Amino acid sequence: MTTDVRIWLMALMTLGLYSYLFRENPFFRFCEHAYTGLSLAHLVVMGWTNVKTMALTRLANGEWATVIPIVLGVLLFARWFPKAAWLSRYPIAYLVGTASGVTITGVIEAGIIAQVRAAMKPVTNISSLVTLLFTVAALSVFFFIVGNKPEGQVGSVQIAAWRVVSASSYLGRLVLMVTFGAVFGSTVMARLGLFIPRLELLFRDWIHLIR
Amino acid sequence: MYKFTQQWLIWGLLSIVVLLPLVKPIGLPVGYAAETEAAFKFIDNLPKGSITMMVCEVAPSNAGEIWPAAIAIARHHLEKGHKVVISTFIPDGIMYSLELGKLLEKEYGAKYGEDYIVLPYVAGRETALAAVADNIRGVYKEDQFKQDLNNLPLWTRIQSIKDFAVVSCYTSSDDTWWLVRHIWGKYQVPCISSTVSVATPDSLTYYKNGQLVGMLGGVRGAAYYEQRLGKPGMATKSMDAQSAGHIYLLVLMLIGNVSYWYSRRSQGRRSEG
Amino acid sequence: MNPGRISQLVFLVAFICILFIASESYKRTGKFRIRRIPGLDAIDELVGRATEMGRPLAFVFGAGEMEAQTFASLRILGYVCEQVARYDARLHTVTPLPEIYPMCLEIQRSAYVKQGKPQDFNQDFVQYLPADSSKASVLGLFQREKVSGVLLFGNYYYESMVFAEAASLVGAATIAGTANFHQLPFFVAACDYTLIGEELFAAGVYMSREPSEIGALTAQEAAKVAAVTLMLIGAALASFGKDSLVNILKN
Amino acid sequence: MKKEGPILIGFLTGSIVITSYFLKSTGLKSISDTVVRWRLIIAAFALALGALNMVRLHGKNIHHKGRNWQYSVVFLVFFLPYLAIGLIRGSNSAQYQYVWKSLYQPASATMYSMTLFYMTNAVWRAFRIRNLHAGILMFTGAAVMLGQIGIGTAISPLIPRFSSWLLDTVNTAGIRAITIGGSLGIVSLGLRVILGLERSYMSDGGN
Repeated sequence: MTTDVRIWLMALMTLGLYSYLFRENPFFRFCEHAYTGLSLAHLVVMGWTNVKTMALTRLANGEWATVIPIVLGVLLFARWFPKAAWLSRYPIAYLVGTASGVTITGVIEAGIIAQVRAAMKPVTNISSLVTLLFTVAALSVFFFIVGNKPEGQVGSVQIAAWRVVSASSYLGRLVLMVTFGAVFGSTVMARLGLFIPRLELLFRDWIHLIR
Repeated sequence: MYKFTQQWLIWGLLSIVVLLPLVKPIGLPVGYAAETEAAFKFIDNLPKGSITMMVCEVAPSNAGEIWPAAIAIARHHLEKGHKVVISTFIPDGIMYSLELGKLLEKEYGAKYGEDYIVLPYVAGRETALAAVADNIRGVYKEDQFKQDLNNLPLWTRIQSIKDFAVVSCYTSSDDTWWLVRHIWGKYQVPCISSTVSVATPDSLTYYKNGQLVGMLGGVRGAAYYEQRLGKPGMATKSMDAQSAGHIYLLVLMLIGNVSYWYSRRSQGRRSEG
Repeated sequence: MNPGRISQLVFLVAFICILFIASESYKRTGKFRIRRIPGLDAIDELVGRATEMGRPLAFVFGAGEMEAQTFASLRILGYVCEQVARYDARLHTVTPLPEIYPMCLEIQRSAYVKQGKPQDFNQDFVQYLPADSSKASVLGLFQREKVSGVLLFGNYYYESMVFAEAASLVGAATIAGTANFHQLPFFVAACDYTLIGEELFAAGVYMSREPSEIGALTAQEAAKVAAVTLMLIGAALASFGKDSLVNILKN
Repeated sequence: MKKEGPILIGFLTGSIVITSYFLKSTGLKSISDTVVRWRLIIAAFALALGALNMVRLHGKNIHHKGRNWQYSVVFLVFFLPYLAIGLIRGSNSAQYQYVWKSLYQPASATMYSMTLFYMTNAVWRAFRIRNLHAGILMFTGAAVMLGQIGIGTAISPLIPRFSSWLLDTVNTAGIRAITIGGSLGIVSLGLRVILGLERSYMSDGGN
C-alpha cells in the first residue's frame, strides 16, 4: 500500500463516491458535498479569469464599450429585488438571443443542407439504396402533421398518404432502434474506458496489486 | 432487498472481470481502422514547420478515452517537426493542456513559444469556438501564463484560423460538430476529431461526408494510432480489459434473455394449469 | 453575400415565410391536428402519481450548453410546474447551467402565481448545481427525497444513463427527452417514455396550440417534406451521373 | 419596457449574428464578434448568481440547523478555501493544482465511470426480447459490441463486417434523420426566440 498522501486522497474520494452503488450513506454524502464545493469554486475561479481577461483588461485598455456587458451582467442580480426583477430579463434576452443566432447559423448548413446533400449519393448497390430509403423512413417518424389518420369525409388521396406515411414511419422506428442499438453497442467501450483508470488507481497506485 | 443483492452480484462480477486482464494482460490485437489510418496519413504528410491546433477538451470524465489519443497525436506532431497551439473551451481542459505541454518539453525538448503555445480557457463552448474561427486574434491576447501573445514567435505567424494546417479536437462533447460547422464549414481548414466512442458513429458520418480528414474513435482509435506510431501507450494496454468487459456484458445479455424466456414459459404453464 | 450560403438563406427565408403564413391561417381557421406524443401525455400521469404517493418529482436539465433544446425543455418545465402547482405536488428542479437558473425560478414562480397559489412557491426547490458535481448531488437527491417521478430533459450527455437507471432503481417513473442521438439509446432503454429528437421541439405546440408555434411546426414539416423530395430526386439524378442538384445546394 | 425591451435585445443580438453570417461585411462581422464575445462576460455573471445562491442555501441550512446541515458545513469548508486559493494564488499555482488533481479529478472521473455500472444494469434489465423493438435494439447492440473486439473476428470475420455495415448504412440513415429533425427544431425555436414569438424564457414574473 502506498504512503503517498495524494494517492490516498484520490482513492478515498473514489471509494466514497462508489459507495453510493451499495447505498446512499454518510461517507458518500461527505464526498458529494466536498466535490460540489470544489467544483463550484473551480468554476467561479475560471469564470473570474474570464471576466478579467475579456472585460477588465479590455476596459483598462480603453475599450469603454465593455461596460455594456458588465452592466448587463450585474442586472442579472436584479431578481433579488422584486420591484426591479424585470430588469434581469435584459441580460437573459441577450444570452438567449445570441445563443439562438449562433446555433442557427451553424446548424442550417451542417445539420440540414449538408445532410440532404450527403443523402444524394448515386444508387449503385443494395447498401446505398438501403441508406437512402431508411433515411426517408426514419425522417417520416418525425412527421407530426402530414399523414395523420384522416377523419370524416376524405378523399382517397388522403387515405393513400396516410397509409404511405404510417408504413414508412413504422419502418422508420425500426431503423431508429437499429441506430440506438448500434450507438449503445459502440458506447460500451467508452464506459469501460472510464472505469479502467479507476481500477488502475485503486489496484495499482494504491494497493499495488497490479504492476 | 432481493433486487439489491442481484445488482451487487452483477456489479461485483463486472469489477472482477475487468480487473483480471489488468493484473494479467493477454495481448489481443487491435483491428484496422480506416478513418484513423486517414488521420495518421494526413498528419504524417504535413510539411515540417506546419502550424497545427489541438483543441484539448479533455476532462477527468473523458480522459480515459481521449487523453491517450491527444498524447499520441501530439507526439506525432513533434516527431514531424510541426508547431502546436493548444486551446481549450472547457474549464478542466486547461489542466490537460498544461500537462500536454510539459510532456512535449520532456520528451522532445519542445520550446514554449516557439514549438508550442498553451492558450487560456475561454468560456462559451460553441460561441467561443466560433469566435476563434472567425477572429482568433480578437479572442486571445494573452497566453495561459498571462504573457502577451505577441511576444511569442510562433504566435506572430498566426493571423487567422486559415494559418493552421490542421485543427484536431479531443472531445466527449459536440466539438466535432462545431469544428465541422465553424472551422471546416466556414473556412475549409482540415479537421481531425478524436471522440469518445459514444460519439464515434456521429463523427464517422462527418468523416464519410468529407467534413473531417480523419478521426480516432475512442480507445480503439487511440490504440491503433499508438501502434501505427510505434509507441504503444495507455490505450494499447487497456484494450484487453476492454474486450473482457464487452464479453461480460454480452454474457449478461444472454443470461438475461434465457432467464426471461424461462420465467415466461413457466408462467405460461402455471396459467394453463 | 458570403459565398456558399445562398441555399441557406433561401431555406431561412422560406422557413420564416411558411411560419407566418401558417400561423395566420391557423388564426383564421383554427384547424390544426398533430399526432399523439405518448411521452407528453404521460406527464399528467406522473404528476398525479406524485400527488397520490406524497413523494416529490425531480426535473433535471442536461448539462450540455444552453441552446434550443434547453429552451424547449424550459417550455416543458413550465407545463410541469403548472400541473404540480395545480395538484399540490412537489417538484425539485435541478439545472447545471447557471444561465437558465434565473429562468427556472421565473417559470416556477409564475406557474404558482397562475394557479393562484403564490405563497406555495419555494425557491429552494430550484437549484443550480455545478455541472460536473451535479451527478453526485442528483443521485443523492433521488435517494434522500425518494422521488416518485423523474423528468430528464435538455442537452444531455454522459449523465443520461446514470440518472435514468438510478431513477428506476429508486422506483421512480421516468420521462426523458433529448435531441442528442448519442444519448437517446440510454433513454430509450432505461426510461418509461422518451421524446426522440424533434418530438422535444414539438412539445410546445402539443401543450399550448399557440399560433406562432403551430406556424413553426408547419414550417418544420414542410422542410422535412422538401428534404425527402430533394433526397429522392437528387439520388435519382446522381444515379444517372448528374449531380446538378448537389451543386445547387452547394451555393 | 418590461417586455418590449428584452424582446428587442433578443432580436438585435440574434439578427446581428445571423446577418453577419450571410452578408460579406467586415464591419458587421466585427460587431457580431463583439456581440458574441460579450455573451461570455454575461454568462460569467450568471455563474456568480448561481454560486451565490448555493452558498446562500447552504448557509441558511446551517443557520437553521436544517436537515443534514453538517454536510452544508462540508460544502463550505471545501468551497471557500479552494475559492480563496484560486482567486489569490491563481489556478496555475501548485496548491490549486494539488487539490484539483488529488480530490476534484478523481471525484469527477469516478462519477463518470459510474455510467458503466448503470449501463450494466440496463443491459441486464432492458435488453430482453420483449417485443420487436427491444429485440432489434439488443441484436444490433450485441453485433456492434462483438464487432469492436478481437473475439468477434475470431468467431467469424463476418461479424465485424456486418457490424460495420450496420454502422455505415442503417446507422447513418437513422442518425441523419435525427440530425435533420433536431436541427429543424433548433432553427425553428431559435427563430421564434429571435422574432420575439417565444417568451417562455422570461415567463410572467415581475409583472
